[in-house]
Amino acid sequence: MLTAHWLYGLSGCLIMTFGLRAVLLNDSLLQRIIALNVMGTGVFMILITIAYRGPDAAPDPIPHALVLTGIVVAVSATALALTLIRRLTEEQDND
Amino acid sequence: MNFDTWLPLFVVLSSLLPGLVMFFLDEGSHRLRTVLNMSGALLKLLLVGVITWGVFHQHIYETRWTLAPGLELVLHADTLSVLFVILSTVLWLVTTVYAIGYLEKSPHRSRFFGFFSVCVSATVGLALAGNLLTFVLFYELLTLATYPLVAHRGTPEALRGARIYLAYTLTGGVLLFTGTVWLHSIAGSIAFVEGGTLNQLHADYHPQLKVIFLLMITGLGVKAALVPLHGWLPQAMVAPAPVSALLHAVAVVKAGAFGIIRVVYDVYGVEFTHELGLLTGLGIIAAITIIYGSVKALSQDNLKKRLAYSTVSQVSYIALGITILGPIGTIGGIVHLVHQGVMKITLFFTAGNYAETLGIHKVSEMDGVGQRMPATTLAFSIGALGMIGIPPVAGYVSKWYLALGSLEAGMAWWVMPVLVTSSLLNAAYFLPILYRAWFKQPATKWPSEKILPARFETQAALLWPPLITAVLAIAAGMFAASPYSPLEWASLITRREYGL
Amino acid sequence: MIDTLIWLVALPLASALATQLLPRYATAIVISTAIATSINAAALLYAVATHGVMLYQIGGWTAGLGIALRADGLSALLLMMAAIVLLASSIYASAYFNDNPLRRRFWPLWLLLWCSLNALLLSGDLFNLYVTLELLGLSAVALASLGGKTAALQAALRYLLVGLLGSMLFLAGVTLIYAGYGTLDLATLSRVVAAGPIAWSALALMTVGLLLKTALFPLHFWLPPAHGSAPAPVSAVLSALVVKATFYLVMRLWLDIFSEVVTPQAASIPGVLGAAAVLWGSWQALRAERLKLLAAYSTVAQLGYLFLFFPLLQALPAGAARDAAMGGLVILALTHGLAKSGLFLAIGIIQQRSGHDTIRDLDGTAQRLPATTFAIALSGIALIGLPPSGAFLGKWHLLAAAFSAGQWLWVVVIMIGTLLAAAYTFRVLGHAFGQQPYPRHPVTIAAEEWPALILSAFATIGLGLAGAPVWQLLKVSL
Amino acid sequence: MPELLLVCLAGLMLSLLLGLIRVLRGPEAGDRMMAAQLIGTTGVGMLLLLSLLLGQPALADVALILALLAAVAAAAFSGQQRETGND
Amino acid sequence: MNATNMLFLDILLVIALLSLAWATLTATDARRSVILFIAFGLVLTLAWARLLAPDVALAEAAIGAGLSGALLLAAVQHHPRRALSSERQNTGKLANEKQNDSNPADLKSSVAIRWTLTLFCIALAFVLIWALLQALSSETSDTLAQSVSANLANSGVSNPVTAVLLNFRAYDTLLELAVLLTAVLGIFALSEQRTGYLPAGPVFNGLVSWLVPALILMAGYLLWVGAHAPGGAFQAGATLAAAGVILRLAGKRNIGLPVSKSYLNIILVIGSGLFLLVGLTMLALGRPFLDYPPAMAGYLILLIETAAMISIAATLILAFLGGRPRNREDRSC
Amino acid sequence: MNEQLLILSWLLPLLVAPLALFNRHWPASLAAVPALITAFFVPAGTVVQIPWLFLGSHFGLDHNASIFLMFSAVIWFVAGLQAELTMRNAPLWARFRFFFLLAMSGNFWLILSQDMVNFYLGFSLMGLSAYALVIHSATSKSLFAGRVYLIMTLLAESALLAGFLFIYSHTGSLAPAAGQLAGISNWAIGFLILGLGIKAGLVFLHVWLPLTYTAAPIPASAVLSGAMINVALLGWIRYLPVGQETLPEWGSLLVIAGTASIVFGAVAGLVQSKAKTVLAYSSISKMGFMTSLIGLAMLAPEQSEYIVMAVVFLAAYHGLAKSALFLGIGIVKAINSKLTFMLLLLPALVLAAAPFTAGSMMKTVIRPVIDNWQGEWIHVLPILLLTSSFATAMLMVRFLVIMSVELSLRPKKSFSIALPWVCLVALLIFVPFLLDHSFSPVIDSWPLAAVITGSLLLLYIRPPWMYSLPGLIPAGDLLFPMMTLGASARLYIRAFTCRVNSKIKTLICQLNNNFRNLIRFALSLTGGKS
Repeated sequence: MLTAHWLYGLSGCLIMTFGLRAVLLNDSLLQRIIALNVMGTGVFMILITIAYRGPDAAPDPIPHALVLTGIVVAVSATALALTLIRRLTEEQDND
Repeated sequence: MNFDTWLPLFVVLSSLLPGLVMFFLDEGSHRLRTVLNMSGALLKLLLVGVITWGVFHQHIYETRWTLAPGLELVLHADTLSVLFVILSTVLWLVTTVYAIGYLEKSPHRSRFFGFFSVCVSATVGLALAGNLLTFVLFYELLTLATYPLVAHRGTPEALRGARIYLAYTLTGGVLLFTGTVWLHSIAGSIAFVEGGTLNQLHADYHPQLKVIFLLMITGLGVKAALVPLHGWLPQAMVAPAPVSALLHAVAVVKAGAFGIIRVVYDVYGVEFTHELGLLTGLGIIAAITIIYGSVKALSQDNLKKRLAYSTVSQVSYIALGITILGPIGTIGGIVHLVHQGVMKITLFFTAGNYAETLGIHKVSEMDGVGQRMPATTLAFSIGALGMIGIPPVAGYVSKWYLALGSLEAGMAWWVMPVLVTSSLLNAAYFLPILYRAWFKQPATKWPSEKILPARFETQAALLWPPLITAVLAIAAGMFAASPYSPLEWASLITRREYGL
Repeated sequence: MIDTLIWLVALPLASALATQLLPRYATAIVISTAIATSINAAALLYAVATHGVMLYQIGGWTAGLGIALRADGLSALLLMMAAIVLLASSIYASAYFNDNPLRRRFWPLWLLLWCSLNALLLSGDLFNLYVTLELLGLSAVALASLGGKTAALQAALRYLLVGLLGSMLFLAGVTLIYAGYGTLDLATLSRVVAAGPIAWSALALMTVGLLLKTALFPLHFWLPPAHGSAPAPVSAVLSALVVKATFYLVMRLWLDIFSEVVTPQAASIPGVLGAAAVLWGSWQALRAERLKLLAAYSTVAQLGYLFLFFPLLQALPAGAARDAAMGGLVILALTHGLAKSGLFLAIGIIQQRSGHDTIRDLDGTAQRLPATTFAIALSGIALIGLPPSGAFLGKWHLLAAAFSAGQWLWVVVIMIGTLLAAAYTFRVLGHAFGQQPYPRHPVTIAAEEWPALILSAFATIGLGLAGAPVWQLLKVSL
Repeated sequence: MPELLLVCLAGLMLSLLLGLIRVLRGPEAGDRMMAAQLIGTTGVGMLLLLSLLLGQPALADVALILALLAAVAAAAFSGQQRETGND
Repeated sequence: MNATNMLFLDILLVIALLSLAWATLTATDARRSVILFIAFGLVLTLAWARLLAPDVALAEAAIGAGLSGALLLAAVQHHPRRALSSERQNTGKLANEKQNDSNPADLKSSVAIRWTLTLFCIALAFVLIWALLQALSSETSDTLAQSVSANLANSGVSNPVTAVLLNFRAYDTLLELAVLLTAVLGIFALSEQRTGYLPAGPVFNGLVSWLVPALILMAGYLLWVGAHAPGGAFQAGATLAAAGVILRLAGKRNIGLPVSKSYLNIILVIGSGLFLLVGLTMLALGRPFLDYPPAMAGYLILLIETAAMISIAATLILAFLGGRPRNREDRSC
Repeated sequence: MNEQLLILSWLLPLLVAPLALFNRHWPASLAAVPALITAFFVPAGTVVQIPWLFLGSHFGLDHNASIFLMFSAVIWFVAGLQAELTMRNAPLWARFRFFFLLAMSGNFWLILSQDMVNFYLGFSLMGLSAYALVIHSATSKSLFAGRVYLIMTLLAESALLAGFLFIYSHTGSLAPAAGQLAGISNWAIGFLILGLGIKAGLVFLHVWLPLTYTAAPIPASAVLSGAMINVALLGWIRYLPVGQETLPEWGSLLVIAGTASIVFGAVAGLVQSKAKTVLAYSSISKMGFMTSLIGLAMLAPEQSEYIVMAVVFLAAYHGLAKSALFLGIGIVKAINSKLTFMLLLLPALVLAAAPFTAGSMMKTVIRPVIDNWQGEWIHVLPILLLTSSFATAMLMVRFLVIMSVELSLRPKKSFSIALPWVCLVALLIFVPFLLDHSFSPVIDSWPLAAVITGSLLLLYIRPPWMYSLPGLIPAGDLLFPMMTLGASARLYIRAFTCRVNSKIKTLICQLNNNFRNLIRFALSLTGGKS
């Protein structure tokens, strides 16, 4: 087990829980979306950490592929969420 | 796979299918609906005739259908089920005629007759049920199909009545269901077997069996209107008269009573029930119900409510008969299933006639109605006298056997007073009606009299059914000892139950 | 034959693209796709019944490296249910959105939802499941937001956030699994998984994520507004299928893949939550003022029943009793799916005709819309669990399992829940039967009324009387 | 050679740290954005260094993209005035 | 490069990441949050690079740091107040909608619940770390990575990540494209394009004039290079989308996207459509779905990637637009 | 033929009853003709079994039944004819006829039935139909009388049924032979005594009787007092184990109760102001005597044969005489001639067992009993006899006194309506002579003769004190204190239940509130809005 595993794995977990806490507790919709993204990042970090095999070994490509997919999915969701928020505020302005 | 295998199913379907078709009929297609109704009823009668003959000659009619592993839908014709099936089939035929007359020109007839047929199918289904699961299934179906009929008029009272009806019956249904599942998990699949099978279970299960019995009887007691579970019955009287007549006087309450018979005789076995010490409790409740219902009926001015409380009281005779250990009491209970049905349906028909023709809903409005509607009132009188237990109307036979059974079983010290008190109370709430109807001078104007073109006192379709059922009631009493009477059939059932 | 699996995913996807490209022919495309997919699902069901588990390795790569599609009895049944519900809802929607400009937006999303559902039910790969979950979530949110009103948007947004959070937690669990076992393939995983912190925490993460999406009490808060404000066909599918899909995953994980890992204590957690859901959901449904909210809360309650099975299935030893209970669980889920979709479709009709769905003001509905009221009644029967509905059999087995496992508490919960369900169902019907002047010849659109009726009837009569094959099919498992 | 690179890396790390502090402390949004840009620029440098150090030429591409996209973010931040249209 | 030096870098990056994440999530102002998030994304790119995940780093740089940032910034700027307003206020507006359920906003206001959730998160973190460390320290089989490299030759590409994405796990990617499509359809369903920007000033125009071509060029490069080196459709698409964003900011109304609905639809659909078509063609050829013939694999992947890039780019731009582009006639009325 | 006649006897009245509703002209009492024929021409011992009817029916004519049928048929026939003649134009005549025929049918039915179900059936048919006869005039008095009658009749029926059930469960036969009755339970005996005791107007159970007889139209009173009341005796004879075993407790109970009835009937009857009421009390008194005789038969089984014979005879002559008296009231009231009054005197004398009348045959009948008596109760019988005769004589005097008042009041009507009655009186006087050739009127009871003579004197003088007595005891006597008692008890019970009710209601209300608060509290915890 590598130091990098320790460091990044740990921070991945922490970032994820930070994100989770913020998703649960934050009032602002936008910030919750950001928090979700942060949380996702934490998960991705864990994945990338798993893939890491040391400075000289080729990393496992599968988690990388997974993370790539994950990023795209996350950005899609974020885009939809942001549009929803916008539409909602418009509706409320109209009311 | 032959005709015998499917016959019980056909009996159920013969009313179910016309019912389902009727839902989709246009309100105006009166004739087609009538044709469907009548042909269904007659076909059913025919099929039931075949079954009756066969069961008498020890043929086996059984439809099986697997619902899930270990859960089978079984329709099985035995003597007991045939008794109930005949009752509901014959009365359905009569009631259909009555209902056609009663609901003439009223809205939503397609819906009404649709549900009506479904109700009858459910009743027949639970009569033919060959195991507890099937029974529960049709039992609940009956609840459901009755609800729209009670709520039919859509007035706030009707809705309220329907709500109360449901609250009671569904609660009962849930209890019954729970008990059934519990029993199933202990004893496996529970077919109705004459004499019951549970006595073979290990004694460790006996406490559980007691609780299950309690659950099931409570569940069935709701429909059988055992006090204190009877509250729905008077409320459900807001339904149109044919509904009160067939369903509340016969199908629904009988379903409960029939269920109690099944549970006691064919699931637990009456001796085993007695061993568990459960019969006495049931008997006491039945006795309380008999008295309570009669006392309540005394103070009802609303005719249908009075009849409803009378039903509460009368149906418990069946339960009482069950609790009387020994074949004679059993005969009394079982035969009362039929007798009470025929008599009470007569009463409800006539009550409906009064309401429909003259707008009479209250006992206090009935002064002299015998002069205006003699035939109807005659039928009413016959029903009422039968309820009191005066021969030759059928009621006396039941009472006779109940009392006799209690003597045999050594229970006379409390059963007889109950019977006597109840008979007197019956007289006390029926005879004043007869007095009013026959001997008092009519009021100058009826509450809301319909101008009828008919030759008779009311429409023929309303008049004949009660007369027919009244004749049936008398016949059942007069020819009680003849080979095809309900009494003889009840004796046959009892002989088979007790293995005599 | 085996291509059925991929076609179940590919066809809706292809049609989604086609409807986007050719909006003019959208309805025809959707209906034909719906029919074809239903036939597909039926074919799969038949194939599973006759040939056992179906496996399809996409790209020809062995499972693990590639992604495999798998169908066993459970997934085939759920696929079939999805097909039925979606077929009916599609027909319904074609009338519902008759002239509405929204239909152009609706159809592609609708088909994408279908595609994602099928993909999810067939997927044999954990990460692929994550992707399908997201696809499902996003398409569901997009559909739910079509309601357009502030409430719908609000609900959709909440739904989206919850969905995202749920899938993220699921992904975290998947990550742990990959870290611990180096595989994403479900079949491989079920072989190698062992009790320990990795399995526990991965299962916990995935479960919490899925439960969020499944709306198990107390994570149900998002469901009533989302299901209550979406357009009717969408609500139908959301309540009937979308939550079911995630529930299917929970089931897969707990009862199948991680069954060795789960302890009785752990299994009692979903049980307790399920019990709470039953009581709370039913109670809220009883107090709801709008039909749709009622239906939505009823979903919360009904999902609770499904979770009641978990402690029981855990407690029962493998054998006939457990198989029976398992069948009960599935048939309960299937019945609820069909019934609830029927209910929502029916509510949609009422809403369209009368312009509202306030329960208090439903008087005369039975007169005006008899078939619709009948559909509501039928689905109500299934929701209560009265015979002859499939839910009756489900509850039977639930109770039976509770009795055999000696876990009496659930019995009480089930009884109370049933009564509450009856209360809320008949509260609606009571109002519907109320008196009101009514037109003699009510306006009926067959395409709208029939799907609701058929779905409810299927749930109430079809599954109840012809539900035995479910148990047969469930014997075919991974 | 690696030593030189390492020294550079250290410098960039320092820069990153400073940027980090500024980003975290603000006070104005503009300050933060500027600091973020600093991080971005530093990142470009670091990526290039890492590309050499780790023997990963692809990281140069990353650096390029980072540079370009950071500009996009900055552009987005700078906030083009919106049309006052039918909003 | 020795471990100690790396350790310094690692520690710095981890500290930076953690503090940025924390700051992002606890910022009182959404705008600040967004900026911090962008910074977070930038640092994250470094971390990915450090962990030898250049593909991810590319994607992060393009999407995480760039496009997400732009999207969020646009959101903040468009709705400076509302976007920040709490959900509680929003629900408060729904006077006619009686909420039977307990409102989560109410829940959150309770200090006790705040703490409970926080404690829960802390516990979760510990559990996660515990489990993760267990997982990392145990000798897990590396069979999957090995089989990737073993089958790489047959995949048609030499970059293992691309191989995984577009061959071994192509199905995932297909669905992922469907997710993108869903998102953009959802966006369409929600609204038309939002108000545009005023035409840019000369400085900005200058930026546009070199940045856009560079981005387009870069996109093409990434697409091409993806086959054997880090890069690929997503990164390329995102880069292309960035160009669109820039154009958009410069007041270009349609960013070169077709106004015609059907053309736009084709662009949106082409990624997943072509992908699906290729997959189904294999089916028609008697092969399993998406089972490319090894000889053709490279070309097919390139084809798919190209189409995917177009769709991805269009999708991302439309996401930024927040709706379907409107033509001028629309605006005039 | 005999069998058919047997069935027709009770079936014909039943069948023609509905017709009577529609045709008011032909004489309905002709329906009694088959019964008459049966009684006189069908030999005793004829049996008809109808197994399918009811629980298995068994009809037959034994010796006792034959006599009962004989006099009952005559009474019904005559009363019916008189009703036709006097009431034809009265309101509700059709209804009266209808129920008259039903009651007639019931009476014949029960006489002819040999099984308990049919007996019970006839009993209730008769009893319930008679209700309609009682309330015929629809005055408040008759309605009240009707109500009391109905309640008591129903009680009687219930008790009878219960008794029958016990018998059936003991013997296992619906038509038990006399021998089978030995050893039946005390319950059976008790219920039979209770049920039929009501019918027989045994003291304490008699309250309905004076009211009813007073209220009913005259032909109805005639059949009530002449035919219906006697069925009690028939029932006892048939179903009590008379002659099968010694039942000292029950026997003495009946003797005591009978004696009490004799005395009470006399005392209460003497102070009545209405002729019908006096006759009613006379019936009580007379039935008391017969009841005592049955009691004696239970005390001394070996004597039972004679006693039963005596009872049957007494029943017959009492029935005929009493109905003649009742019918006479109507005749006298309608035709106030000396002749009719004199004719009325005849049945009165017969009833009082005056010498030279059929009544004095009683002695002949009782004599063998006294002669053969072995037991300790030997002294009772003559005393009873004397008391009864004395009481009857007094009552007859009282009756005639009241009737004599009527003489001066009424307008004259055609004598033709009196024809059936005259025939009846004639029958009463002469038939015994025809039947029994050995009959010789004896004058061996000088006290009785003295009483009768004195009474006739009294009748002639009419002292004023005789007019101050009436009103001391109202008709229905014991009923009124009992009713007062019952009413106050009901009031008390109602008050009590009201209190309990309101308490329970308050409690439920409280519980309800508590529950509602609990729910509210729970909701506030969960953040929902109530």
